[in-house]
Amino acid sequence: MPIDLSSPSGAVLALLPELLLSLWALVVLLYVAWRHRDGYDMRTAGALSLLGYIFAVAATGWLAWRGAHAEGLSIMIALDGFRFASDALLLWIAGAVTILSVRWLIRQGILAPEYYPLLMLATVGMMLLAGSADLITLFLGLEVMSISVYILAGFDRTRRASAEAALKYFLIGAFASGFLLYGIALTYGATGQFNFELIGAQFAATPPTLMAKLGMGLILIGFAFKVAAVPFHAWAPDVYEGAPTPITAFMATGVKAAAFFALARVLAEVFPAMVALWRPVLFGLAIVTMLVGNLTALSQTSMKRMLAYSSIAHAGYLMLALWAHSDEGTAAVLVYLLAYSITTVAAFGILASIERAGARTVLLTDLEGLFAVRPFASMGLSICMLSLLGFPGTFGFIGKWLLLSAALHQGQAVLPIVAMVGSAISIGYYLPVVLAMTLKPTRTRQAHQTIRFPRPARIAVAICIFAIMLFGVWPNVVLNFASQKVVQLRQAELPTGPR
Amino acid sequence: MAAFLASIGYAHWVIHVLLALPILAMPVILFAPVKSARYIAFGVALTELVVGIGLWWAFDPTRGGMQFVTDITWVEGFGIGYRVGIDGLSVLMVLLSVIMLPLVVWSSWRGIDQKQRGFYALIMALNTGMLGVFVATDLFLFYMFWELLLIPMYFMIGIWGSSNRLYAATKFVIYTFVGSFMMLVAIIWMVAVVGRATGAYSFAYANLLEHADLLKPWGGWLFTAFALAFAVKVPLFPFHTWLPDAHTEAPTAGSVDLAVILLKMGTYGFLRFAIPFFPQFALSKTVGTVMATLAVIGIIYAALVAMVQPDLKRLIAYSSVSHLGFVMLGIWGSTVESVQGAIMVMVSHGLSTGALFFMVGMLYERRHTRKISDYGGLARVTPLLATAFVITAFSSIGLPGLNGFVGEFLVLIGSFGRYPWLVGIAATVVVFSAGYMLWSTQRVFFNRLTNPLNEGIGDLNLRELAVIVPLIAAMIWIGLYPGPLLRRTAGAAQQYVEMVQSALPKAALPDPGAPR
Amino acid sequence: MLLGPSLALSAVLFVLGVAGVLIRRNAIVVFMCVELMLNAVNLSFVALARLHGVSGQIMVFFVMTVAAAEAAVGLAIILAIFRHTQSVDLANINLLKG
Amino acid sequence: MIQLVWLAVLLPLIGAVLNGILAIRRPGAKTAVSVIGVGTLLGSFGVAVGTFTELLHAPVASFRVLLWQWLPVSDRFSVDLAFQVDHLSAVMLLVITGVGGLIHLFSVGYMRSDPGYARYFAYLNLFIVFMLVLVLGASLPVSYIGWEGVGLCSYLLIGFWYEVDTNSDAGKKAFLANRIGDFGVLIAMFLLWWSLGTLEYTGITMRAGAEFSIGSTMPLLIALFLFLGCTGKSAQIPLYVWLPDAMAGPTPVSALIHAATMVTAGVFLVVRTAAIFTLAPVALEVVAIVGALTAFFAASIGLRQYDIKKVLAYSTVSQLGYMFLGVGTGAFASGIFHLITHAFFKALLFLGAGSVIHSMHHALHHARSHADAQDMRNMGGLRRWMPWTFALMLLATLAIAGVPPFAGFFSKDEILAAAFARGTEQPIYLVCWALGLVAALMTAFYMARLVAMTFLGKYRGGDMSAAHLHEAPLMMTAPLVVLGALAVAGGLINLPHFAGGHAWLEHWLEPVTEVAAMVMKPLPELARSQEALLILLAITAAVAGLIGGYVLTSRTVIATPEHAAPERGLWRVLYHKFYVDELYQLVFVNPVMWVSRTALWQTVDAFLIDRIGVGGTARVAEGLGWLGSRLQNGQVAFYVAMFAVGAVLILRTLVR
Repeated sequence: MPIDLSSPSGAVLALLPELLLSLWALVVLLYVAWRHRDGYDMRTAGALSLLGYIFAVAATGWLAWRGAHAEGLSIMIALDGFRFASDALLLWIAGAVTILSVRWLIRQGILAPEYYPLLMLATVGMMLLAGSADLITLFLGLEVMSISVYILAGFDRTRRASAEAALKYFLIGAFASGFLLYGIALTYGATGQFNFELIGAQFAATPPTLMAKLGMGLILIGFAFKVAAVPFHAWAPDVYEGAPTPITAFMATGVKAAAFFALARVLAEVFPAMVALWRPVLFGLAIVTMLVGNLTALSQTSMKRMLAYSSIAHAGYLMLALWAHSDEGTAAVLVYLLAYSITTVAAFGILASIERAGARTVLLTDLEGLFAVRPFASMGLSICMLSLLGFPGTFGFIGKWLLLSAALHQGQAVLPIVAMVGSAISIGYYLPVVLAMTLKPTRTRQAHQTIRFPRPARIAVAICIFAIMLFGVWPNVVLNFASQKVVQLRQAELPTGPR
Repeated sequence: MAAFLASIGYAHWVIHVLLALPILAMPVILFAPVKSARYIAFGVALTELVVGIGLWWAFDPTRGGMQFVTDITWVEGFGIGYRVGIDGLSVLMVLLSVIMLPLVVWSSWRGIDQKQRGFYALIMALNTGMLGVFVATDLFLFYMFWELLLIPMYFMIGIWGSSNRLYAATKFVIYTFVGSFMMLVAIIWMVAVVGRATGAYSFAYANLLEHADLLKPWGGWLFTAFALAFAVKVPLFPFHTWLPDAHTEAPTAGSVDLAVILLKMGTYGFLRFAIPFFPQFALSKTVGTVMATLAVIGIIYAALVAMVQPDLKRLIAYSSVSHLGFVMLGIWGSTVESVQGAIMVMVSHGLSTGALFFMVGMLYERRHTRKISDYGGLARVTPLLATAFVITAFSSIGLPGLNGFVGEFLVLIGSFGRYPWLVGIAATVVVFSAGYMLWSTQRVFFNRLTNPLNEGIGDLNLRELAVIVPLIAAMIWIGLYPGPLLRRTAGAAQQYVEMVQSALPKAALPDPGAPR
Repeated sequence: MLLGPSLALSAVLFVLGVAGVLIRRNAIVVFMCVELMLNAVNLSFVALARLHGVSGQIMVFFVMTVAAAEAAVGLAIILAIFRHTQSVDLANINLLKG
Repeated sequence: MIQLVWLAVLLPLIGAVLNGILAIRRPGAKTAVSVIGVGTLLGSFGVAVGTFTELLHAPVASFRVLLWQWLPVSDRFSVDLAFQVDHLSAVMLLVITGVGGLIHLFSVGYMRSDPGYARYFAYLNLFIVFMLVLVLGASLPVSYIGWEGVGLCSYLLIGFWYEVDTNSDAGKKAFLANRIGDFGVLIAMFLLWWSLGTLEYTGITMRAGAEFSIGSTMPLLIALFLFLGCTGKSAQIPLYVWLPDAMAGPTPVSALIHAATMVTAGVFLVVRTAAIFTLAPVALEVVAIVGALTAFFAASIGLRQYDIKKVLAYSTVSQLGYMFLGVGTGAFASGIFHLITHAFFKALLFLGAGSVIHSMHHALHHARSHADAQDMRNMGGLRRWMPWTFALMLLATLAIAGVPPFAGFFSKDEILAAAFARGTEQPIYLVCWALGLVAALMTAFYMARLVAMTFLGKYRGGDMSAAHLHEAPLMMTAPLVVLGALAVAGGLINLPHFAGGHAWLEHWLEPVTEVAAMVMKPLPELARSQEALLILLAITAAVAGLIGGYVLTSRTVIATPEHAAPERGLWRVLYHKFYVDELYQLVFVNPVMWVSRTALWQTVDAFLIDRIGVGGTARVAEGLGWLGSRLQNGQVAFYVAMFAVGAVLILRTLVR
């Protein structure tokens, strides 16, 4: 179904999922403005917002099913398989986080149903970011997402940690936005265009000027902040620890995924001609990120903080796929982010169930002996850890394998080796979690008696765990989907690697 | 027998049944009543044995290459397949695994008194993993089995192990995982290189082997990656320090499986993958000498260290390191004799060390100590156990007429042509091995019975005899009449040596088979 | 055409903003510096729009809107933290670390 | 019968298995055990006799009896489990089953009251099995089964009374010393296969001459490594130390294994591989020198031992030295001849000593004395109570001392004569001859001392026990009588020409040694007068030794161990066996243990690899992680600074 994006109706069609979700967010907002008193209202708002995600998924599915594509130039928003795939991924993350949040918020005494519209708006921002075909959309999407997440990070405002997390995230995030914006300005200055395709064509035609290089560099810095690449990562552990746990999950998966999708698109469509310039940057970032993330995670005692560092390391792994700059790389980004998001959501879901109201963050030692009391939860968390580790038989392994393949097929061996060194280090902090839960005895009689694992969350987590194992040994569906031509980004034909 | 097996289509389903049965039994065991767990496990183990033992007849040693081959596409487009097969290099390992399974289950009958369901379920998972490693002919599949094995072993050591179990379990997993992480990069790299050149991306072993020439430019790196994984598993000096801890802390079944099967996966990996893929590098003069030297250092070093161990299980663990050094030496000896010998050492080390661990386990069940100094003079109260232990000890130190000798002798004589000095040094281990084995035997079973706690312990019961006697019978049988085993591996060994022949530098001594 | 000087001024303002963020410890001042960065970029956009056409100016409006939204959210967050610490000194806001 | 020779092996094997089962199930069924133990051996002896008689009339001198393929590895390497029946193995077969049978019989009486009776016979039968495999094996690997197997049985039997720590220690020591030798045999096998492509004795004998030139390195290496094996098994310098300790086993075991059969395996092996040794004259010289030195050295230690079995043990070491001196001179038949005669008289001596110990033990036990039943200082005057034993021991003493016409005289004289003859061309052999002669003198001396201290003079064990002394039962004396007859008449099998014989054994063994003889320079003929002089010298030495030993012993007052004055001067050195055990402990055992424990285990394994290597890596990773988390100090300013540095770095990379 060709869509003319220059006509208003075409634009509405192309933005249908985002529009639906935004409108629904407003509807929910209206509802919560009217009723925001007790747990029942919280639950209703959550359920309502889930409906919004379902609408958006349906719209995305419809567009994908009809084979929507831009007639002529993609103006403002991309219309390709990659956008639909990334939208689907982001929507599922948002939905899952919503499910995890419902009971958790009530239990923590956070009775403010504005949470859900904000989550939806953040999702809209993510979708815009991931689907943008124009630097303006990119910036707007980024800011919509960021501003919503700033609020969400500080949502538990009665806790100082949450407020502090919001402040840190906000200040450094705004600072980073400045860099990104300056990069956009310089890129605009160098080409006179905001549209990805047009800029790409411009760069392909002329050698990069100083302004173009600086512009690209600043945009890369902006993204490096969002994906929490070292040395732009420093906010992540603090914010992850301070933010409400479901929001941590949301940031670790959704925000990161959206940023990666956008970065992949920008590198593939805007800067393909400068591949020789940005590859070394990614190379260095990836190595430092993988090593610092994994090493620092070793010395953590708080689970959330440990997972924060681990997510930094995973950002490093993902850069392998971006470095590859190939269809395999794109497929790897999709698969890896899916695997990573499933695993992380499940892990945070289980952690959220262990947290007690108002208590400090869950420490590694708090998990000791969990298996004896909660065998399934601890088995689930163990499987998550193995999947994050990239252990064969789990979905995480499939993702990691694709990443390594993508890089190796481009003749790059150093990054995969460093990635595996990173994995080897990471066993040093994933394994103790398994060890604490399954092999150590409980500290006290009363341990783990306060765990509340509400049914919706339990089902969501169970589905995630099942998916981790199923796709670990039967990844065909996912792999075939991700390696279809239709979900790939338009890669300019370039002389790359030994291929 | 062969005709009967053919009539039931044995060759078509045997591997699948062997792989699927234990893993399918796992949930059954987990959800069955606690009391019945071990019975189910034993039943499955026996079935596995009955099914697996048919390989002895169904395997045709005269045919080269893989048999019982299955090749089913698994992940299309990525060249991953469920590819399995058995050849002369693996047939004995598969047989050993299925034979050990019922013994392992049976030996845990009384010793495991808590969390039985989990234990037997893990044994089942372990068995599938072990078999999988030996039958996989797809590198992706192989890597999966290779790593998956760590999980059941980890829990087995971690939950049912003795006092220092957490340290040992962690060390085991981290050591092995860190060792093998580079292998994944190497495998993908190989597939990428071969795929780029031939246009077909495939993880099939045969495909990669056929185009091994294409890998030559990166042979050194790739071999190193593989070698690291396998060397840790073997374990080759100096990567061995996980083994004493893991062996010592694991429950009997774990120790036995570790010794009998898991260690062999390393040497099997060298024989199957690391060397055939990169013979020019692996067997070059420098690398060959380094590896053979490490093997010999391992042989002597471990024997010496074993001598002074105060802990019986630790002692046997170090003796394993020593024995596996022989396998490595034989592999790098690269003659038909030495390779055959290496395979024989793999089998006989499995039997004798397995039996030793079983017996130490039986002692442990009685006295709850592994310290040698806590024993002494047991021969008077447990004559059967003492007899079995002495026979096994002598089998372990390579007394001719028992199984240990066959392999060691073949390894040494086969490797002598290439590494006369190293073999000469390695052969001195006959003294040291006798030293640690006899000394420990003496301190446990002979001398005066001084500790009154040892007075009351009972001799082997029928169940324990049923575990030990088949092993001892096998030791004597292999020691005196190893022909059937040797013939089953002869073809594969011959083929292997021919395959790597071109890469071999000239031996130090001329071929004794040359016509004169 | 004052393109060169305008861009240079914009760069100087941007760097000043960055320096302010680096040096100042008061959360509100830091936030003002971030606003300064954004506005520096706006200056670039406006200048470049003279060269490339109207799209740059459109961008400036978007940026201003976003900056306004950020200001609203940001000040609220600073207020929230002030309730906890009775201070907006960033040096005191280090509960989360390690 | 030749093709059925495996029966001779199978029968004792069955016996061993049956007795083994009885040992665990019904240790009390002593009659059944005796019948099985002795009966199977009798059967074996029958097979041996049958084989021998058939071989006497057989058209060819060597038969190969194939049992099954043992190690069918490849086209070029395949070892059969096959026996080689020829003139050498047939003789050995007879000696082993014959003497073995007698000793089994003796054991029935000697071990009667031991609770481990069945186990004992199981081991003893198993020993015969392995010993027969050793001598019958058609190839080195097959012989090696027996070679190590006898070591195993020796280990088990020395440590038979395992509840005494020193017995177990002695067994372990024996096995370890043997294993050092076995290492040599292994290397020799490797060298042989890689240079000749075969490990069969016939193949080695055939090909060696064609492949090697005389005096080249390869045969020298092979021969020396083989001889290392022999020094282990046959207790020669430097590995002889285990044999005296091996006396911890039951006395019949000492007779069978540590005197008559196992320890002579080294001599047998040299004769078997004579083709290699003759190609390496230097190796032969080494054999002769080591043999002569051992003969001398061990005999000198024997002069000052008090334990009756220790004296005999050193005597055995010394006599084995003679055998090696014999084969080292190239007089292979003489070596075998001495082997056979020595088997007779030394078995007799040990069994006699066994009777004495048996009696003494009994008597001391009844007197509730804790005195050592084996210490000769507690004996004396036993002639009164044990006349038979005394008479037979006396015969054996004369035989070993080399008094004509007893068996030892002929065999020993032949060796000395051969050494002297060889010495006329290679002076080094003259030294060997001289050492041998002095050793003969000392042999006579310590044997006379033994007899005098044990049987003559006054009984020193106290009156309480004297009442319980008695002659051994018939079951024990009967074998002694048979052995006595053999010790007297054994010389007949190789009666030299000057004594009117035809040197039967030498001719009989010719098919075995002919290849070697072709390579070897024949022994120079000695003049009649020289020969006579040598004989005279030998007899003089023997007689002088005997008289000297008797006179010196009977003149001194012998104190019981508890009242004995400390030894002085040279005696002390001899009494402490030249401190060789202490030396070995200091030079070999302690360093090895130190290296194993301190250097390898604690330093390399636990510290370097585990602590520094593995733990260090982990610690470094943790340290870096700690550093990383220090960077995470919670200060926004610092985070922004990191951000800025990163930004500058990236921009620097791009704009260069």
